Amino acid sequence: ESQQTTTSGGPAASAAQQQSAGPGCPRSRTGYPQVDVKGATVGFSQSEKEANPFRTAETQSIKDEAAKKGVDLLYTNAQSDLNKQISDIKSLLDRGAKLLIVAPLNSDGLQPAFDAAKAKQVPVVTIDRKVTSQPCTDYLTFIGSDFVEQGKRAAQQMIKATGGSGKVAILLGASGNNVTVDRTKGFKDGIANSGLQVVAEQTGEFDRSKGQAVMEQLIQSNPDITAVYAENDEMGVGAVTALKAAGKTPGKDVKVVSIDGTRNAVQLIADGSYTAVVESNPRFGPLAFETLEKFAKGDEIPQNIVISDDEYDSSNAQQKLGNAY
Amino acid sequence: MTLTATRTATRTRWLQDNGVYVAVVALVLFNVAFTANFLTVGNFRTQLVQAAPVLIVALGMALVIGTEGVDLSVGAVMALAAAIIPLYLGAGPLVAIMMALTVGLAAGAFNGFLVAKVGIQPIVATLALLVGGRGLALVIADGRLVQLHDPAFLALGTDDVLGIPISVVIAGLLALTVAALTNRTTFGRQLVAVGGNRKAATLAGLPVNRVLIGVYTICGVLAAISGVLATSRLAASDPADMGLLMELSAITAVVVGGTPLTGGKVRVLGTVMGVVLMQLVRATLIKHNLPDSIAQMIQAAIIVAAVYVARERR
Amino acid sequence: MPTEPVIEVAGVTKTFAGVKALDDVDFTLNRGEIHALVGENGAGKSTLIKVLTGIHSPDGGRIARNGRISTIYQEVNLVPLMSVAANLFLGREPRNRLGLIDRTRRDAEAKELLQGYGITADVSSPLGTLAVGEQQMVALARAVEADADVVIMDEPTSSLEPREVETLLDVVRKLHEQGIAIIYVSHRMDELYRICDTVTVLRDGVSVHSGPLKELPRIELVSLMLGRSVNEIQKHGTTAFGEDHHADTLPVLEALDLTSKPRINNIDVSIRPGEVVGLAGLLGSGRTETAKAIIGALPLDHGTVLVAGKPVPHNVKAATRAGISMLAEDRKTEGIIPNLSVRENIVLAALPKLSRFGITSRSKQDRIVDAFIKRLRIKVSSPEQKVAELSGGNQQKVLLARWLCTEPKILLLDEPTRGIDVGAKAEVQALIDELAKEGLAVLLISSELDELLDGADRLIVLRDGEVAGELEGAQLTREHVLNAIAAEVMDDADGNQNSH
Amino acid sequence: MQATATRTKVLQRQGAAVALILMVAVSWLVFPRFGSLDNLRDLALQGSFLAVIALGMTFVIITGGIDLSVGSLYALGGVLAAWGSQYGFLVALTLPLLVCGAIGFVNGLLIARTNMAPFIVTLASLLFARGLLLAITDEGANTYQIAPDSAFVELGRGTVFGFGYPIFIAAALAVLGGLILNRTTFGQNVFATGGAEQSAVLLGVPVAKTKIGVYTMSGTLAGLAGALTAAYLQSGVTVIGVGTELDAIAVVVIGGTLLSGGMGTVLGTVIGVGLIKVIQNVINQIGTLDSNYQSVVSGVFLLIVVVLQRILRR
Ligand SMILES: Nc1ncnc2c1ncn2[C@@H]1O[C@H](COP(=O)(O)OP(=O)(O)OP(=O)(O)O)[C@@H](O)[C@H]1O
Ligand SMILES: Nc1ncnc2c1ncn2[C@@H]1O[C@H](COP(=O)(O)OP(=O)(O)OP(=O)(O)O)[C@@H](O)[C@H]1O
Ligand SMILES: [Mg+2]
Ligand SMILES: [Mg+2]
Repeated sequence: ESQQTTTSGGPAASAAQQQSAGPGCPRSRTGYPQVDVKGATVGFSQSEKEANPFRTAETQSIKDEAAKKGVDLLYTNAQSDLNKQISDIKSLLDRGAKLLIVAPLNSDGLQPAFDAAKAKQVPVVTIDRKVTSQPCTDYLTFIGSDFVEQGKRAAQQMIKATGGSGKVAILLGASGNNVTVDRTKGFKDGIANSGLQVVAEQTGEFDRSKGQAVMEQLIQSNPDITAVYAENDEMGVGAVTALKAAGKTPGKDVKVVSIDGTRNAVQLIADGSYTAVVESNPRFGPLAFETLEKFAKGDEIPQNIVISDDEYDSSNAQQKLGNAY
Repeated sequence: MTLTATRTATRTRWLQDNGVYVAVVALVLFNVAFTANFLTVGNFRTQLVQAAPVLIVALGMALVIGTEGVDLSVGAVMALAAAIIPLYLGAGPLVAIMMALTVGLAAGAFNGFLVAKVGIQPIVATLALLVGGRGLALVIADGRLVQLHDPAFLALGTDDVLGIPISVVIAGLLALTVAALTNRTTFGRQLVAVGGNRKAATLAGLPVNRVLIGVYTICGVLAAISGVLATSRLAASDPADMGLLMELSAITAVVVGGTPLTGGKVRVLGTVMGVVLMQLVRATLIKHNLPDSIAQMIQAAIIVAAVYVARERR
Repeated sequence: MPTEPVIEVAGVTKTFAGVKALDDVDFTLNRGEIHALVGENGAGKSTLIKVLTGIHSPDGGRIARNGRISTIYQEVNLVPLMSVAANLFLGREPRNRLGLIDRTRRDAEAKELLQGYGITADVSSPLGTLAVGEQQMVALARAVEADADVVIMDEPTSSLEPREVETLLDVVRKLHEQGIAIIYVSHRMDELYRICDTVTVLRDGVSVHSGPLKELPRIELVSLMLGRSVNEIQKHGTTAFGEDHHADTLPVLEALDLTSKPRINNIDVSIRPGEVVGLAGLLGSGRTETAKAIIGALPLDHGTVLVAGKPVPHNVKAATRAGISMLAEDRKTEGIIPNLSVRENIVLAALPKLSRFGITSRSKQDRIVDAFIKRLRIKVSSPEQKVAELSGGNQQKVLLARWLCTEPKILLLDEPTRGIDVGAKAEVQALIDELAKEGLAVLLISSELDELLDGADRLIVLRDGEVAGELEGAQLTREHVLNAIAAEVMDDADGNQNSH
Repeated sequence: MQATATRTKVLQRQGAAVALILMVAVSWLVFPRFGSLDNLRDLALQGSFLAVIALGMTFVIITGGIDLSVGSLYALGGVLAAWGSQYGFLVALTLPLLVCGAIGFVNGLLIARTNMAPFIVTLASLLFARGLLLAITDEGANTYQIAPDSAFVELGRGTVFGFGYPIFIAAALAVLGGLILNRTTFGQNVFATGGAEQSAVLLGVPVAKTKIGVYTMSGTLAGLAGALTAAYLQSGVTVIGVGTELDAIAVVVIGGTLLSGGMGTVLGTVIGVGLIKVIQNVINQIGTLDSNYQSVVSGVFLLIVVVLQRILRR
């Protein structure tokens, strides 16, 4: 597959080779009208403020691709408020969106919005976060990473770096968030048969300063920690700051692995004070619009389009730095 | 009988005044006994460094609360300060810091103006800045976290003076200043009088508006200082998360420290201890690796217990 | 007369943080009697009442109540933001068939009821918009209508003017005729002698005398209250004011054409150094407003205030700096800072003077505070005592001290002796005299005619926010003043009496 | 003159209503989509959840208190309803009311009987309720789903003329709340408690009971709002309700209820909800606004409304 790059740098998300089997979804089964992407009114509902690199890159990618495809893009931002996202989606429909791309705030709770789209026969592509509703009926398909898989890959990186033994501290994401749940599960499953032992798991709320503060406490109470798994890069970077301040050498005495692929974290790998980062690619624009085009043509759309995420470690961080966001 | 009654009364009174100190001592003892590696220099250092920014905000908050007000915008002001830093860091850390403090001063003066001159109730007046301020910070920073590299600026967050972290020294000096301000200056006594009975203070010819604007301005500047220190410690300007929910932490610390929300009284040492107590609680919960759910419930219980002991009897 | 007790108190003790407010007090109230409860400020009268009504629980002793008690507390205790009618019927509102409050009926009944007390205000407006005296009448109406066996009145007349006092005394007599027992607290001797049957005297929390009132000469009653022998108490008139003051210089204060519609209109006031000018008028005639206008606490439509010929900007700070001070009428809400100590309350207005570069000087403060506590004889356990713990009279003295600290040229006194016991009152009055002699210009507002007549050198009479006349010298008699104060109103009252 | 006076009075008391009418009129003219039936239906539905919470907050604020726990209780109520829905409609509806009502009751008890500040007590229950929520969802890992065809979902999703049931429930509660506030003894006690607490005690008002009553009511209503939301979303979402307490306080105050207590109306609160939701909707109608600017605009709007109100009241 040819690699598309976006203006926000780095390769766009591409579908992984291995896709989970399952019945595809042709337009004929939905009975939805054919809408040509070019010139169509497309709604994009973003879930959170573009205050973190992931969201910035995600929105940018959708906007860029929309411009490229010549669509009329309507955009809303739910400001982390679930009820607002439902309203947003309804208002997008009301304003004439014929196709929808949604970055769900949460896996659950968007049913009323999907029902409204269904009533207007508007296909919905959800990106980055999978929802619990029915694909093909409630929404068309999900494009995004497999968070459990990301956790597992982080575990593999960790095992590789530590030789499979040592004491790990986990910096959890925000409580109640299903990304946190999945990345924790994947990681714990991944280290289950190794000699790695989880000595602490505390939430850093996906926030750099909280990650730093929690890490500072953990270093004091568990001076023998040899590895840190952070469920996003921000907390990982915070942990690095804390480790350095405590006189440790992150990347050496304490291995740090996290998930995302932000520029700051990848730079730290290149600098030698970070172990590895499992990517979570936010550049969904090209794939999302491509999927909508295929749908219009009448192709079968798979239930899930899991994207292939990259990995950064000391071997490739320097040359792939441009891919980080 | 009367004697025992008086003795009990004296004892409750004492506990009421000193409850927060007792709680801090109790928690320290608990940690010494049950927390691994608690009695180390590094650990105390960590607790102080983490408590410093909260303390600085809480000092300003205590003054505002003394005037029977409250400032919900402190977290947003911290974010504004954080957003300003990278814009001016090119011109040197001193310029950047001065600019950040100026913004805090302006934000505080604006709050004070709304409360004193327009006559809007403090919660609402500062709520507007809480809602809008962080947005403004994000607009200024174009919504981005910016990694900082200026070594002089970062030294603020990492270096020591006489073996004590700079931020802790600054927080300590500010605490002393605020204590002197409240107890030893005209402004401080007027502040407490305004909080105790604003109508009477007005009729007594006190410069009520000036005092109110002054207090909110001080609170704004202190929040900005805290934002600057937290930013340098983080080695990044992060307006999205800087100072999030700081208003609640600061108010909690002030009230737990024995300053009543009804105004007319400011306890500076109590506030310091309130901050230390809440810091120790958080540290204890993390060090014992309690899940978030239990941790939040325990914090709730400790807040209630501390305030229950220090409450004013009818 | 049957002497069946409705309230019996034996050996009651109540202590507040070290202060013994009541010490082994016995007290009996018989059915149908009007019982005067007297004593100096802080003697424990209000505390005894609160113990009787169950607001405070005593530390020791026995209380037997035999019937329903209804109370009018010392400070007006109603809810200012609620309507007059809602206040009147709070807790026993008339209801419609659905069990909901019938507001139309409530308002109608309230209106009718209050007319009996001479109040014609709109019953659906917030109580707070009424003058203090009117509020007190509403409180009275509420207490009386509550179907009680005992009515307790704690200084009910302290904020009433003469005409309203008469209305109140009429109500008391009516209750008496219905066989209701009454406890009546007042510092006004003549009222007590006019209506009360028996008296109990409290001094420092101890009951020092209980018995029939008529047989007790006034001078003896006062000596019991103060705890000094009869001989010791100098015989003086109803007030402690001395001679007129000599004031022949130019006015130090000139307030011209003060107008703040609709409260006050074209009011002129001028006072010379050493002169005491009285402001007379009915409740709501605009006396407080006038004083507030002078000190700059009331927004003006127009008008100027000159101190020593120089115009003063219209705000409290500027006025204070120019040498004007005002003792507010309502010391609880506009006077004391309850959380602060006596010392801090006294030095409050003078703080800038007692500081250097904004840093306060404790020794300077202590010196001045000690001096004033001695001079005004303020009863405190220490200057560091919380002012909220003082009795009303002592709080008033603290406020006076606050103003005297600032060494003002002009002193505006709004009801300076309200709710103050005879001893303290005499002291305050003597103090006003003394201050005037020292050259202060004093504006004295009082609802007590005697106080005005004796104390003031000149009287400005207000009616409906306008100057209705100025009286001086020989004109300063009861008749003249009453005529000027309330010409029409008195006519009205006469008319009413005729139709009885 | 009389007429002018009356007119100013109406304007003063209905400042929020006037603002709302203006906002709606302008939006209608400027944004063609604003007036569409679909948009209005959604506006009303979104407003109804907040209105239910704000109704309880209105009572609390009139007593001179504040309830910061409603956001957490809202989320907790939703989770409990979703969990309870497996045992049928009745459990799904009553469980959140009982649990959240009980937490509200404890709030009231602590505030009324121990003289602790409402701000701090309810801040503690904000933490407690969040902790409890995390505890019953396995630290947020479990989201309970509600069967799409259950009667309980109908409660949230059913419509009359396209208008959702929650709208009618909120409207009915608002009417009931208005009656309770103005036409019952409890309502009068609420006003008296907030207007002058000391006096209210002397007037024989059961102040403590009244306070316990309003906090229980506030908790229960927050739980109900959560249950309705869960029914609407078909699941007990754990991440909702953060900051909802501030929204509720804002709408109550915008509606003209005095934060210092003693005065307020239910209608005002409903209008306040309308204003906030219309502002949010208009921001969406503009469409192109950068997400960071959105909160700036909200903050500025909030400021304009409260300043206008303040100026009108003079
Ligand atoms: N709540 C309180 N806390 C502390 N001390 C109090 C309290 N209430 C009253 N006291 C003290 O108890 C004593 C008696 O006060 P009380 O109010 O009963 O006097 P009083 O006779 O009614 O005086 P006044 O004529 O001024 O109203 C005073 O010394 C007063 O300072
Ligand atoms: N805050 C207020 N709002 C509306 N009207 C008021 C207010 N304060 C006073 N008034 C009215 O203004 C008029 C003048 O009141 P003021 O208190 O000046 O009377 P006064 O002569 O000083 O009587 P008092 O003996 O009560 O001091 C009265 O009719 C009163 O009802
Ligand atoms: Mg008394
Ligand atoms: Mg007056």
